[in-house]
Formats: sequence, structure tokens, C-alpha cells
Amino acid sequence: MTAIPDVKPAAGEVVIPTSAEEAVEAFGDGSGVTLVGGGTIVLADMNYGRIAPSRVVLLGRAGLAGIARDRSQVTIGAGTSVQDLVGLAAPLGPCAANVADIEIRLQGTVGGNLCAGAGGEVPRGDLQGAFLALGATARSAGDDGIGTEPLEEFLTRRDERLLLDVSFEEPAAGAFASLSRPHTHDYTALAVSGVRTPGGELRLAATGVGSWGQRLPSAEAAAADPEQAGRAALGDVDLRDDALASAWYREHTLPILVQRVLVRLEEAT
Amino acid sequence: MKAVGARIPRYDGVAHVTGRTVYVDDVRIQGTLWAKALRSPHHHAGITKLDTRPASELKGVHAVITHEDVPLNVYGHLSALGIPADEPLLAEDAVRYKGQPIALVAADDEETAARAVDAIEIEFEERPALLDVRKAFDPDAPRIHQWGNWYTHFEDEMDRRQIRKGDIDAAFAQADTIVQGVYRPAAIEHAPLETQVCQVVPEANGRLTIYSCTQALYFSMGVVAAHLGVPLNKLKFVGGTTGGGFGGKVDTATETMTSLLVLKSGKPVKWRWTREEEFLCSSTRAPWHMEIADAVTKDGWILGRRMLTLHDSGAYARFSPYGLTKHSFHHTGAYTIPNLAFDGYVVFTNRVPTTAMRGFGVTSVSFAVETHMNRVAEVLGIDPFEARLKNANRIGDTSPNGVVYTDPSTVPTIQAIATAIGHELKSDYRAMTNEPRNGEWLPEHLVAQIANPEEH
Amino acid sequence: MKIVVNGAVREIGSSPTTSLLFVLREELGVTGPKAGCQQGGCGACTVLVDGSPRRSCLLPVGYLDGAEITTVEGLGTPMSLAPVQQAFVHHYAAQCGFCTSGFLLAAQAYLDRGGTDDREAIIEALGGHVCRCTGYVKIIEAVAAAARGDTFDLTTTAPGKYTTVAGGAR
Amino acid sequence: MAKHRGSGTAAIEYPTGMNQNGDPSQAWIKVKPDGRVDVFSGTADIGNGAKTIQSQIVAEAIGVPFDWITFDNSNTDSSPVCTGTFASRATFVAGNAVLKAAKQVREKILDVAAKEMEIDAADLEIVDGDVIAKGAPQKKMSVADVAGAATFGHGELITGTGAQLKPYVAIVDAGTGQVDLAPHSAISYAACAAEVEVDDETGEVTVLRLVQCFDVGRAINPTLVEGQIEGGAMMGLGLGVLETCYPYYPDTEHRGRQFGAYLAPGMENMPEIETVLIENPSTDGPYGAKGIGEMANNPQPPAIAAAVHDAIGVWITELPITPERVLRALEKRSAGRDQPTKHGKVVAFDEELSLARVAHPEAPVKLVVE
Repeated sequence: MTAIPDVKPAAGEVVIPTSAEEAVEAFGDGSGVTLVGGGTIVLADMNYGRIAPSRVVLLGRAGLAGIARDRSQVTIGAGTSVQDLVGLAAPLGPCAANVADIEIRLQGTVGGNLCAGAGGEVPRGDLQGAFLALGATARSAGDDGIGTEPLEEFLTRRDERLLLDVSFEEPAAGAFASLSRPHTHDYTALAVSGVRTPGGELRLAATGVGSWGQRLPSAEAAAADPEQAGRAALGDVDLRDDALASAWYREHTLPILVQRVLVRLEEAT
Repeated sequence: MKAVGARIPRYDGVAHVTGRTVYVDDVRIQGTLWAKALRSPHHHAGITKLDTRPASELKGVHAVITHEDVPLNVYGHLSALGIPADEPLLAEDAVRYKGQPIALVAADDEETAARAVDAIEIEFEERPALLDVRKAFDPDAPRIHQWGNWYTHFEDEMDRRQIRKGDIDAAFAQADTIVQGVYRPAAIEHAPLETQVCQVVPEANGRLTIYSCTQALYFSMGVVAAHLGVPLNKLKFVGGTTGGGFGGKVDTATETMTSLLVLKSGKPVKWRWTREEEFLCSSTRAPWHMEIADAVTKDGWILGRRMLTLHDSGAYARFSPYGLTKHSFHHTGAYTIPNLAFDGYVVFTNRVPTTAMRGFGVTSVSFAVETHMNRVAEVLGIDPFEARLKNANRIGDTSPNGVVYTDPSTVPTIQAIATAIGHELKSDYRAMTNEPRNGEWLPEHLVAQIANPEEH
Repeated sequence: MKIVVNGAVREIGSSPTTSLLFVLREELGVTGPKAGCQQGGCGACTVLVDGSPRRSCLLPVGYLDGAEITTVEGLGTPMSLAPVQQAFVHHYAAQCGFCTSGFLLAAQAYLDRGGTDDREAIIEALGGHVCRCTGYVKIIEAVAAAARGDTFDLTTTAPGKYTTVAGGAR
Repeated sequence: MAKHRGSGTAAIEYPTGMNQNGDPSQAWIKVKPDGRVDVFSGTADIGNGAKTIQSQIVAEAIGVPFDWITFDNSNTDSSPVCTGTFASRATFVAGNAVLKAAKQVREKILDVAAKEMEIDAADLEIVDGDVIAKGAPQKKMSVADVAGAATFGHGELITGTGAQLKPYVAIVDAGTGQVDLAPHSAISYAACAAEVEVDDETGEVTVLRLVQCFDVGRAINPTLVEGQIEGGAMMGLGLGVLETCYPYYPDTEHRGRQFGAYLAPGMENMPEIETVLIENPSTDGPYGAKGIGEMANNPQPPAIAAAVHDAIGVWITELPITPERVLRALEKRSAGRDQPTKHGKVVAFDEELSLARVAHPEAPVKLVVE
């Protein structure tokens, strides 16, 4: 019964690594490990007793934060706060600015956002679309050591990996469009990111269209005609109902967001 | 200095801004147990097995209660008004909404209490659910409530709230146009920042001190006393400072069950709902279904109104019969309509019981009546301001339930809005006042009512 | 581990994964921050961590060894209110008061980083907080007034900026 | 892509006080030996400001400064019955109870002062904490001294009690709904104009401006009245365009279980809010006040619905007016299915509507769905 003061004892082992190396070691092959970045997702689950992890690695002191540039290559550490992306060029900057409010953005990390599990009633992982459009690669640690792979592949096995950083080539132009959130404490129901690479390649990706961010290859192929591209995008996604919007509504607005992104990309190029 | 009319700061303003205001969750009592509820995962089901022993046997668990522990297990918010009680405090052989409490546990801490709830063995037999008020009257609709699918205890055991006034058939016969529409506002959450919470402390003198976030101390004390079968001097409600209510904290949602846990464990107990419980299990504003048919003249007078309302009460009655009555009394809105036929039903569905919320019973009808008014004006091609002013209730007019208006303000509030937004009003509308009708504002269909308000 | 709460060094016994909110309220008895949702959605638990606003319900206390925490109790006392607290009283920015401490700390952080009375900027800074009573109108007026450096007469309140009172209607 | 603006209006009324139960509220007051006043009332303050308003009423009625008042609603051992803080009754009904108690206190202060000053009580009044002789203000005695004299000289406790109750419980005729007594204590009035912008591609509705006029009877505290009205406006905006427990009603799936998924209005939604207060005193309210707390969220939803119609030409009659409902309505319109049907003199909006029962009141309820 509640003693005053009330102290919450540790339910399991807690590790707070102070370097990337320590973090990789603490993570090991990942089995039985619960990773906490900023805490904005995992702490809510712990507050509600939905998880009672036996081994927790708190990554906040592991030195994984930072944005580095090497010529046109940008590398963003997994521990970088979402707020630190806000000033970056589209699509990443406006996409990050569209995540929650400033307090959550200061606390939430790139790694946490990219690795978030499906939210169920709401879409999660807002940054996934922007990074997919950027053609980002993910460097992560796991049972086979440290490796780098396209973000799309990483996302399929994010549960088993410790994300260290993501890298991409600075685009020639970028654009982001989303349904307006009624207010900052809402999740974004649907958003589209677009990138034109220095080599002229066009990439489009969406969030809010399924369990995680999706590239929109059919829309990319039809990009010359934005209206047609918008319709084509529907072939790339598996839309569903959730607390924020129905599949019907997403079906009607995804083409519009694709069009808006393509128009903005055209303007930016 | 005059106190009335002065812009004095809040009595508790400094306490609010310094964190000194003590809400229920801020009360600190050494040795307090935490409560958690086992809630129904189904909209509608029979309970075929309930075994709480595995929970009781857990270390750190001090009390488990079910309906068997409640001296009076039937819950009626407004029994005093003749609305019979219908809701079990803790479910007995059936559950009628998802989230309905079935058993409660008091344990050393929140985590232990949650584990104990999980340990309770329960089995259900799922039954078909009724979720759409429009289907409640179908012959093959699932029967979900002891009274059937709608409330049957208005005066004279009527199964509906009914208003009959004037000569409705004549009004519809005389009308130039009849305008019909359907209006359906949604259920919404009260969502106060403070979730439902109470803390109950057993005192040395045998009393219970109940720290409560209720909006109505005496009302809630009466509810608890009735359930426990104790006189009021056995209870002391401490409260009066509520972290937002909006109607939802009239429900007395936590106090009785927590008191029972205290009586069983002999220790202080706190029950604080999580935000998820608040969103998923607390009562809501009702969703409504309203149909209106207005008999109107081509120059914009409303001669008569027929209206049908289905008030989605959720699984139990709570305050709904009262809310529907209030709704019916205001179904002409801010206007005078002398010929009326209103039928309203409190319909049960397998959703969380709905309850009072800011504007109770009338928020819905305001939306319906006002949207309908705008449609009437559109159909007739007249200015909606003029349509409103013309029919606006005036001193000496009577309301749907036959009360004479003594100090209405429909005319000046509409005129003030027209002024504020720069909407031009014709001079005769600009000159209109609240004073009793005469001249062009006293049409034939209102003469009889004005002459003899007692009859209308 | 130790944290500094409103200037006082406090030893913490809870596990590093415990939320700062739990530590403040239950271990240390600092009840100004409120458990409005424990999901990060309402802002009633916001405190300052080394001057920066954070949702204490989502912050593992293990990140805070040596950190300076400011709660509403540390902003000012009834005898000596901080300007932002005075602004909330004078502009009637608190009704039920349950969200108030979170708003105050978000506002204080905004003022500390040089925030102005610009309405859009205030909304950007405080927009993630939920208030169900005030409609936010007077909260924004209070923060703007504090940003302007107004002085506040605490025996009265400010008239609403957009309100006019008409006389008797008859 | 186009954004369309529109405006719309609504006017409403709302009753003060709970009907049907007599609606009791009680209060008692005692005066300390230095004239300071302790008020005991059972009214919960849910943020509405009951503690402040009732204290103001007491200060005014007795004639002492506001800061002489302490207000205790903290528990049922010391505070008498109050039906509760709902039905917009805290100012009107509970306010009348404290007003009656305060008037008793005032009379008792004057009685004691009359003995002390040797002036007939009828010739005395209380102004700003002093008992003064009418027409001869130099003859005065502070309320503090009066209370001291009562305590130490006369052996009297200055107290007052007050109770407000409808004369009896209104009887409602089952067949006609007619009552034999007004079931409300007063009726308040308001009107509202809304301006919106609608994006016809995404269906998103932005409320730009709400202009509202409320007849409050008498603003006991204008700032607190504004607070109720502004807060109500945002809740009305939520009802109009944002909030629902069941996004797929009548289905119960996908209920929002967090503020990130249940769309309560946030700061970003806040339109320009302009308020006009009218003071048309009620016959029976304390100082003419009416209750306005609840109605504050009633006029916005229909005004917003009318504004959306003005903007894009479609009536949306299910709340909230979500982007999806806007798009569905526009789709219906482009298919030519948005016009009301006309047969004879009947103009029927809403094709799914069944007015069978409305048209034939004695027919059994039968609603045609979809």
C-alpha cells in the first residue's frame, strides 16, 4: 500500500549506456530488450501497464544525437530530437514541424519515431514518409553486427535492430503536404513527402496509409501528370479506417496531397 | 466598492496559479490502496462464470468486490424524480455495454491491482448488440434492457415524452409549405482535465471521509448513502473543488464502489480513472436523432411543428428521461409556435450510458431547430434574420409546455448580432422589441394564444 | 541519483524508467504537475527541465541525474508571484485550474526564450496543451501581457479584449 | 483547389435551474467578532467560479468589502444542501440561497447597530463595511465594531440562513406535456454568427470568427461571464466540427482513447471570438442574473452549419461537420442528389429521412434506415 514517500522499484534490469559502443553492447542481439529513446512512446505504455519490460536500455545518454553533413550527404543520429529537424529543408523540416507540439518534439527522437510500432487507432512514425522520399539508408546494430541498408528494408525488421543513424543525399528539391491536424496534440491522418534528387529522380512516399510509411512507385511513374499520379498513388497503398479518418476519406485526399506535393516540387525545382 | 458587477479575480485564483489548490488526486493519505476495475470487453453478454478467488489470493490484494458485496446494487440517478432505478452498480448476470464495471480490486499499488484484475476468472456468452437507435423498434431488434428497448416510465407510465398543443392538423392543412429535415449531433466526451477520481478514508469514529470530484456533493452523498444503506452522518464528502466537470461528474461514478472496498479492506482506497478509461468507459453526451416537419406560410410564419426525437441513452437510463423532457420543453427554440406535436423516446442501446453534459437535452434541439430555421428561410427565400425575428418569442407568448415568457431576449440578441456583423435589417425589424406582440407582428395564428395564454 | 527540484537537491529512490511525473507527485509530494492523461497528450504535467519544457509523464527519471526541475511551486509563491502567474490571475486564464500549472511552465519557457506577444507564436509554443474551460482566449491574453512586461493589478481583472456590454434590453 | 468562405447565424434560449425536483440550494453565514464573514454553501466550483460569484453576492448584500468574505464549500459537515453545479443553477439558484442568508445577516447587523447607536434599524444602512445613519453619514459604526458588540456585549451570534426552492414539483401532463408551474427558474438567450472557410478538396472546415451575443440578465462578474462564454464557444466549435466519441456512429469501433485521437479543440482552432453581453434582468435572479454556463456551447454548431452551407451550398446535418462529411456532401451535390424532394407542398431535405411518425402521430414508430 502507498507509503509516503512512494518509490517505484525497478521491475527489471535498466541500462543507461553513455556511448554508441555501450549502447550496441547493451542491445546485443536485441532479444528481450526494450529500447527507450525520448520516452514519448514507451513511457506511455509503461504508465498504462501495457508493458513491463525485463531489460530496458535507455538510449538518451548514448551520444546518438546530431546532424552531420559530408558534402551533400546528411547523417542524422537516431537520438536527434524531432525538434532539431524542424529547421531543415523540405520534406524533412515541415514534416518534423508537423509532429506533435514543441515539448514532445524536444523529447521525441528520430529513432523512436522511425521505429515506432503501429499505433492502432492512429498512424505513427510521421518521419518515415519524409525519410523514404529522401531515399535514406539506415545504419543499425543487431545479431549480425552493424550494417547499413535502405530504410524500407530496415523498417520491416526495425523491432530486431538498434538504429544508430539515417543518411541521405541532400535533395535538389523537396516538398511536404499533409491534411491539416485540427491541433497539435493530434496525430497526422495522412501526409505525403516528395523529393527531386540532384540526378533528377523523383521519389514520393506517404504516411498514414498503413502500418508504416510507404513509397508510392505508381504515383512516381505517373508524375508527369499530377492528377493521374494522384489517382495512381491509390494503387500503392492499403488504406484503412482509424480514429482520425476513414479509408474512404484517405482515398479521396491522398490523390490531392500527391498533386500538391508534385506542384510544390515543380515550383521548387 | 460595489461587489456585484465588479471584475474581481477568482477567489481561488492565486491558489490555482501556485499549484496550491488541492484536487482529490493531490490528497495524501498514508497506507492508501489503489483500486482497479474489471470491465466488460463486450457490448452485450451474459456472464456465465465469475471467480474472483485467484485475485484475492494474490499478494498485496486486500479486497475484491462484486455485485454480491453491494447492499443495494441498483443504481438510479433520479429515483427522487420518479425515474425508477435500473443500473446495477456492479454487473450481475449480464453486461450491457463495453466498459461496464463487473468487479473491483484494491491492492497495494496500481500495478498489483491491475494484475489482480487480470487474474479474475470470467466467462461470457456474447449476445447480439443494439447500437443504432433507429433499429431499436424493429420487431427483430435484440432486446437489451429490462424495460425493453426504450424507457416506459414517463407520467402515467407513458413510453414517450409527448407534447400536444393547439391544433396541429389544422396548422399543417393551412400551411403553404411543409419543410422536413433530420438532424443528428454526435456523442461527445466531457473530457475534463481531471479524470474521475475519489479517495475514501475510514475514520476512527466509524465514518467514511470521501474525497470526491463530484459536481454535486449532496447529490453524490445521497447516492452513496442509498447504496450502502447508511444515514448521512456516517459519510463526510470533502470536495467542492473540481478539475472540470461539464456534467460528467454528476454521475457519482467512483464513490460508492471505492467506499465498499474501504469497508471490506478496512484501509483507505483511491480510485483514479486513467485517461483511457475516461475516454472509453465514462458516460458521454448522447447522440440524438431528430426529425422535424414545420408547417410554414410563404411569408415566413411557422404555424406548427411536428417532431420526433430518439435520445440514445446508452445501456441505462441515468439522467436521460429528465434530459428528454427538457429537450421537449424547448423544442421550439427561441420562437413561438402555437401548434405542436412532439414525440420523444429515450432509447436504450449497448453503448456507454449517456448523461448530462453542458446544455443537456437542449444543445441537440438548438442545433436541429436552428439548422431547420435556416432551411425554412432558404426554401421560402427570405432573410434568416427576418424569419427568426418574426417568430421570436415575445413577452406574453407561451412556451411548448405552456409557460408564459416574462423576460425573453431573442429580439435584442438577434439585432445585436446583425449590428455586430453589419447585416442590414429592414426598419420594422430593427424597431422590433421584446414587448408583447401587436400590429404586423401579431398574425392570426397567434391571436388566440395571446388572448388566452392559460389555454395555450 | 539526485535531481534538483525547485532549488532543493532530492535523492531519488525510484527506478530510472519511472516517469518524472510519478517521482514528483508520489515520491517527492510535489503535486503541482497533474496526471491529466499520462500519455503526453494534455500538457497538465509539463515542467521545466534545465529550463526547457517537458511532459514529465513521458520522461524517464534516469535521464535526469543532476538536472534542475522547475514545477509550478518553483515559479513563485502566493506572497511573491512570478509575472506569468500574476498575468494568469489578472487575465482570468485559470478556471478549474487543473491544466494551469502545465500552461504556466510552457508559458514561462516561452518567455524565457524571448517570446513576444505575437498570437501565432504563443499558439506555437503552448498549442499542445489542452484546456477545456477557457477556450484559450484569456490564456493567450495573459501570456501576451506577460511578454509585453505589463504590470498587473491583482485586485481586479482585465476586461475581455473583444467584449462589449450593452445596457438593459427592453 | 478552392477555399470558400461563408457565414451563418443561430439564435437560442436555455433554461436556468433544474426542473422537476424543487431544485433546493441552501446556505448559511456566520460573522466573526471583527465583522468578517464566513459563507458556507454546498456548491461545487467546477471552474465556473461559484466561490467567487457567491462571495460577491454576499459582500454586496451585506455591504462589506469582498475581501472580508471567506467561502467554504469544502465538505458536507459544514455546508448545507446544494443540488449541484449543473443546470446553469450555481449563480441563480445557489446564488439566491446565499443572497437570502446575507440579507438576514445584514438585518441582524443593523439590529445590533440600532441598539449600539440608538437609532432605529430602519434608518440605518451598511456601506463599505460601515453602518451609517441614512442622511447623516457622520453617525457611523463599523461592522467590525457591531460584530464585536454582538459577541462581547449582547451575547449574540450574527448568522443568516437562506434556502431557495421551487414552491413545488411541477406536474407534467402526460398527454400534452403542459405544466402547472414553470419548471425552470429563468430563461437566457443568445445569438451567434459564425464565419468559416471550407477547402473543397480536402473538406476541411476552419472556423474563422464567432460573434456572439448573450443576455446574461446581470453580469455579477463580467470577466467570469466572458470566461464561460469564451470557453463555451470553443466547446461549441468542438461540437460543430471536431468532436465525436464514435467516428463511425452507430459503429463503436475506433473510439479515440487519447487526446491525440479524440479531437478536443486546441489553441490552433481558436477563431476570433467577439462577445456582446446584454443585461436584461431576470425577475427572480440574484441582482437580475440568469444562468448562462451551459448554453454557452449551444449556438455555435448551427451557426457553423449555416456558414458551411453559405460557403459550399450543402447542408450538413450530422455533427461534427468533419472533412469526410463535407466531401460526401459535395459528392452528393455534384451527382445532383443534394436538392430536397418536393411532393405537393412538402419540401423534404435528407432523403434517408422517414417522417412517417411525424406525419402520422398515432402510427407505431417505424423508421426507415438508409
